Amino acid sequence: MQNNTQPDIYLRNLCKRFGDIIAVQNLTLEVHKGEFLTLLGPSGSGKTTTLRMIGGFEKPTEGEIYIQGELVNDKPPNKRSTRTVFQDLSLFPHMTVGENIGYGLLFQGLNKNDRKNKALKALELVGLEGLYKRKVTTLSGGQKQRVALARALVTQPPILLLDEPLGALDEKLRERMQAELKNLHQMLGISFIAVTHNQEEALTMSDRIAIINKGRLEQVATPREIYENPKTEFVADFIGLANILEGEIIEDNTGVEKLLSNGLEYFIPTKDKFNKGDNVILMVRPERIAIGDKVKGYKNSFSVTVRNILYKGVCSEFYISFDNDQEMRIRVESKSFWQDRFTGGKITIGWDERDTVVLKRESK
Amino acid sequence: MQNNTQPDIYLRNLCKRFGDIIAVQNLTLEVHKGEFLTLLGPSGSGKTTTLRMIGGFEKPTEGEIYIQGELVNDKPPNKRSTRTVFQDLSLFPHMTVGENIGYGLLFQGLNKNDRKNKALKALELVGLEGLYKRKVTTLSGGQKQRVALARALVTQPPILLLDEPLGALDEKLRERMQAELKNLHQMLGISFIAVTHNQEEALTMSDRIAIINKGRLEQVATPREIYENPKTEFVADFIGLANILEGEIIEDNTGVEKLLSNGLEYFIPTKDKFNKGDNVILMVRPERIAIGDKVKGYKNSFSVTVRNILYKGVCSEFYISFDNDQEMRIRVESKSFWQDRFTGGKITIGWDERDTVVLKRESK
Amino acid sequence: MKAGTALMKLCLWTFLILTILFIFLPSFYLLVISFEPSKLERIPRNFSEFSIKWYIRLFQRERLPGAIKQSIMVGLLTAVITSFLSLFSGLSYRKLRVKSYFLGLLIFPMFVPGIIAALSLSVFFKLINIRSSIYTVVFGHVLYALPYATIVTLVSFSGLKEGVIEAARDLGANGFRAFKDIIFPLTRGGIFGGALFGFLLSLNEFIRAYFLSGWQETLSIYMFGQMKGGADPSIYALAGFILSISILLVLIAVVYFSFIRHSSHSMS
Amino acid sequence: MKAGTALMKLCLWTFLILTILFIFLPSFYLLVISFEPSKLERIPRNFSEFSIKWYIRLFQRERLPGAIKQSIMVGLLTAVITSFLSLFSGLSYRKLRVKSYFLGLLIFPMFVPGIIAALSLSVFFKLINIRSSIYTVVFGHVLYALPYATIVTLVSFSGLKEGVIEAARDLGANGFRAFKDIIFPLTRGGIFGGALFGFLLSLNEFIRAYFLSGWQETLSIYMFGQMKGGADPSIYALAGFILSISILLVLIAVVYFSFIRHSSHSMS
Repeated sequence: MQNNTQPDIYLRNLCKRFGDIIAVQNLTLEVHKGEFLTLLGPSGSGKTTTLRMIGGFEKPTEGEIYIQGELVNDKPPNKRSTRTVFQDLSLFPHMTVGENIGYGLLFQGLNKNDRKNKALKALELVGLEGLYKRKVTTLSGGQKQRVALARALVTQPPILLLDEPLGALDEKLRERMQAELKNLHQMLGISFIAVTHNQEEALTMSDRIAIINKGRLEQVATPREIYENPKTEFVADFIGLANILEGEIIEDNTGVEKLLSNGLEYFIPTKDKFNKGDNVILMVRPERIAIGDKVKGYKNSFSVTVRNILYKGVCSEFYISFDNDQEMRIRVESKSFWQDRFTGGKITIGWDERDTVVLKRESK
Repeated sequence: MQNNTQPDIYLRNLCKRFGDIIAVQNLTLEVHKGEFLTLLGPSGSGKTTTLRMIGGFEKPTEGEIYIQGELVNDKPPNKRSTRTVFQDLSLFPHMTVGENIGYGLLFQGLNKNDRKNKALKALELVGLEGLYKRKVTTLSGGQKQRVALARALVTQPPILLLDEPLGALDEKLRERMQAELKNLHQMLGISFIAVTHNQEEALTMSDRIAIINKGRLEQVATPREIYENPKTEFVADFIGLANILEGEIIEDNTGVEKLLSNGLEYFIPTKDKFNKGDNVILMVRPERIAIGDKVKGYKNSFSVTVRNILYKGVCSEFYISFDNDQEMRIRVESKSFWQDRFTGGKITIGWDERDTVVLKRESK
Repeated sequence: MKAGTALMKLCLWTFLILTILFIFLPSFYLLVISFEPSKLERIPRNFSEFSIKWYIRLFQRERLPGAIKQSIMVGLLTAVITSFLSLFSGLSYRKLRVKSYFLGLLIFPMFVPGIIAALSLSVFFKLINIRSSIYTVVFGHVLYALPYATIVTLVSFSGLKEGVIEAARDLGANGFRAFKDIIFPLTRGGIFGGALFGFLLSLNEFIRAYFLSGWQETLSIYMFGQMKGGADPSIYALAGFILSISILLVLIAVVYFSFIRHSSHSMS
Repeated sequence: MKAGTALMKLCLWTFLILTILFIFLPSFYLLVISFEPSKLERIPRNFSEFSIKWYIRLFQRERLPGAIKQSIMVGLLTAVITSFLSLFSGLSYRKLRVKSYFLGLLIFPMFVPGIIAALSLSVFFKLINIRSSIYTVVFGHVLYALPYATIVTLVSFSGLKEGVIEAARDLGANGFRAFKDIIFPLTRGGIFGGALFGFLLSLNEFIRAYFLSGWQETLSIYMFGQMKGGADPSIYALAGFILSISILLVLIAVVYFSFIRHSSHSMS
């Protein structure tokens, strides 16, 4: 059965219920060999439960889990070829750094010397040379993070599971660790499956992202695809900032396509096949909306009122309203605009209709 | 003594030591009437200790705290005209929403009816109509947050202290609450002093930001000033992403100014007065660096190698290296560039010398 | 491996059930026997052999009601004093830096044998010229129950977050109001739990009561006297009676604490 | 307002100091008196009146060494059995859903008066034809100490995070190895604490030993006999001796637990 196209992990119709609560619902997902896949969703969406089922810490209520082609539903964690980096790290507080890292090697039939050498190499890998004999309780947050990584990686697992691996770190450190994790993944060539609620982390690190909402898989795709072509309203709204309009298709796909929302007409990309009268939503990202002179040439062009401007450093955020009181947010370079010059005034905004996503309205 | 220019809060040479640990060092700061001032710093920088001293929960070791002109060093919290929204909210778990909000009114000599009416109005203010009789323990995170706000605001304090007010909320909710807090502040016209470790939050909400590092005040200024004209190396590096080069001034301020760093020459703005031979750092923001055709006309223009490109949705981040191995990060619109087209190749980058900040090197 | 885990589970559960049997079997046997002590040598075969005559005889005794009254008096006084003292200990503990030494001082009486405690108190009372009475017994019992009550109280105080007290102060409450409105309502469970411990420990205590009570007889002393004499089988009825009350109290306590636990759970 | 807070602080400290005096004064007076019991009626005035003759006489007694040996035997057996049982209770408790009911079952013996427990056990032993011996005393003492030891053990288990056990399993440890390498080292303090409780409670217990020991005399029974007789003042010396040991043990326990607390603090 071993062949190159076989996925490292294959979840089939996975369900998990805790009493009355449905945590995971009918989830089917493949993780390719060597891939960095992130499970992303709001808190309580079932992403951690899914990871814990893969690791062997929860038993699926229904469905199957295959790891490298083998059904593992009934196997305990110590019989699975996955290793986990836990959200709270779960380092052994009564052991030194070296003992923590060497613990998993105890079960691989290595002698003491080999264990120590491997542990030292793993320490080097995560950039903690010289801390072998330190108590783990004396380490900083970032160092603990690295020890947890080394402890999981030293046993050379084919699959690494990461549960909110950077959740406990502060902004600056988290960003550095994101880059390090990604490098480590490329270097080792093994599968990483991470859980996070932080979209930026998911976009930055992953080869593919699986968006989970209320225990269901909404979309699984590359970060670019997820961000630029969300397939459901939830994904569009959850990832990044999104301006969402609800409306109705008023020209069918024979000619130019248009959408009518609350009295205003918007052009939409013709690649989307909708019929006249369809109820749809239109999504456009704040950073894809141009203002002032740059609007020239865009079919979608409107005169709007600036309600408020927030300075965000990297950019400024304009809160604007259309003549029909529809509100939108726009991100522009903060360099060229000034709060006092615009607030309360009229400006022209516009966007390329190819920068919009149109989705069928979900019945609620 | 009561006059319009008197600051709401005046901290003079404030120090706080816990045993051997110096939490706050010689901090002098004014908070103007009606201002939204944020104390921003890494964890352990002493920002929360400062806020707690203003609220009356810690006693300063040295220095004075004036609230509306009055020295309050020895006053307990219940004798100060500040109200606090605590980091963990600290709602009273054995009381209803109404009882929580009404608690502070018990000490203002109001009768039961007035108390109830005021509490109901405060609930309306934070958008929680109809929850008066609910147990606080049954509320969601965002609702609890709003109750804590209402409980502090109902007593109409002239100064509101907020300790990481949005720390417990998830991304989407936090962003919404940021806007709400800012609106509330504009509506009420009272002073808000917030503590946060989240820069984006600070940039978005504040009138002024006080950057604190290791118990010392590094800079206090508007968000734009902090972001665009950091006064110290710490501020430059802590706020936003920063590319920092170390170098030496090679032409003095008689003509054009230049900086030599590791073999490469960079133009710097002539407004900065340095002398030949000064050791300085140069800071340029990743989003102020242009690539390709847009570089035309910039004095600073270099051919560099692209090491890596990270897709971040809103933008893409290029990790590039100069011929002298100096590394930089650049942020560009993700729309127009593709990972596979550039990685490993050469591109031209450049920036306007007026978009850089040059600071004297701090002796370490 | 799976077999190993299953075996371990089996072991755990066997131990658990044996432990619980070990705890309850003697008590329940006594309860059964109390209806027909003459059949002491074997297990009663059917209900017709049961009898409640010993229970009826029990309450016709002369000294028993007095002893019960004394015991309840002593128990209530002990409960009240103990819970007050442990409340103050709890309040002080919050402010203290040398917590473990303070705790060591407070729980010291747990490590003093009952007989020694009784002896030292009776000698001490002689020194300051106080005659034996139920009040000296109460003194002895408070000393005995305080560590237990304090531990229960401290546990409930450990769930009290400093933040809510600060919030109350911030909103204008002075120290007393913060105590009345916030601290007390949130630690009530532990304070009442401490009182319950005080009452029960006092009720069940023999040796201190024996040496400190003078001529006042408590229930324990009465029973000790009865059992030493070995005379009347209605002692089994008395034991069965007290056992039933104990079981009832434990049930109440369990339900009460599971309620507290539940409501404090929904807090976090 | 400031005066109010200061007053409250004063109140708290006064209560605290009074409470601690109340706990220690009688014991220390006994310790003093043990050197010269003939001066019972008043406080010894100077050291010349002190005497250690009663201490010397104490160890010339015939029955005392035997009683001490019995007590220590019973205490050690009780400690070992109790800590094993409470360890298993702790392990089961982790897995259980109905935690508060389980706890209720386990702490039930705390609510059964010593006399009733002694009576029910002696009746029960008669039923299954077991003769009184130090082993029946151990049985009674395990039943008595188990709730206390279990609580101490559960407290230490409550500091054990499920995550570290999962991490060990994840890294390849089976259930037994996870126990040996992770659970035991991290809960050792509580398990040994439980054993210490078992030993001390057994050493200090009188009423169960009295009814369950048959002809074997423990220290408590010996002392009870001596005190009832009221004969020899060397009983004060014995009390002083035991009290000194108790104080020493408390000191050790405090230092030990403050060490545990400290090391578990630096963990988090």
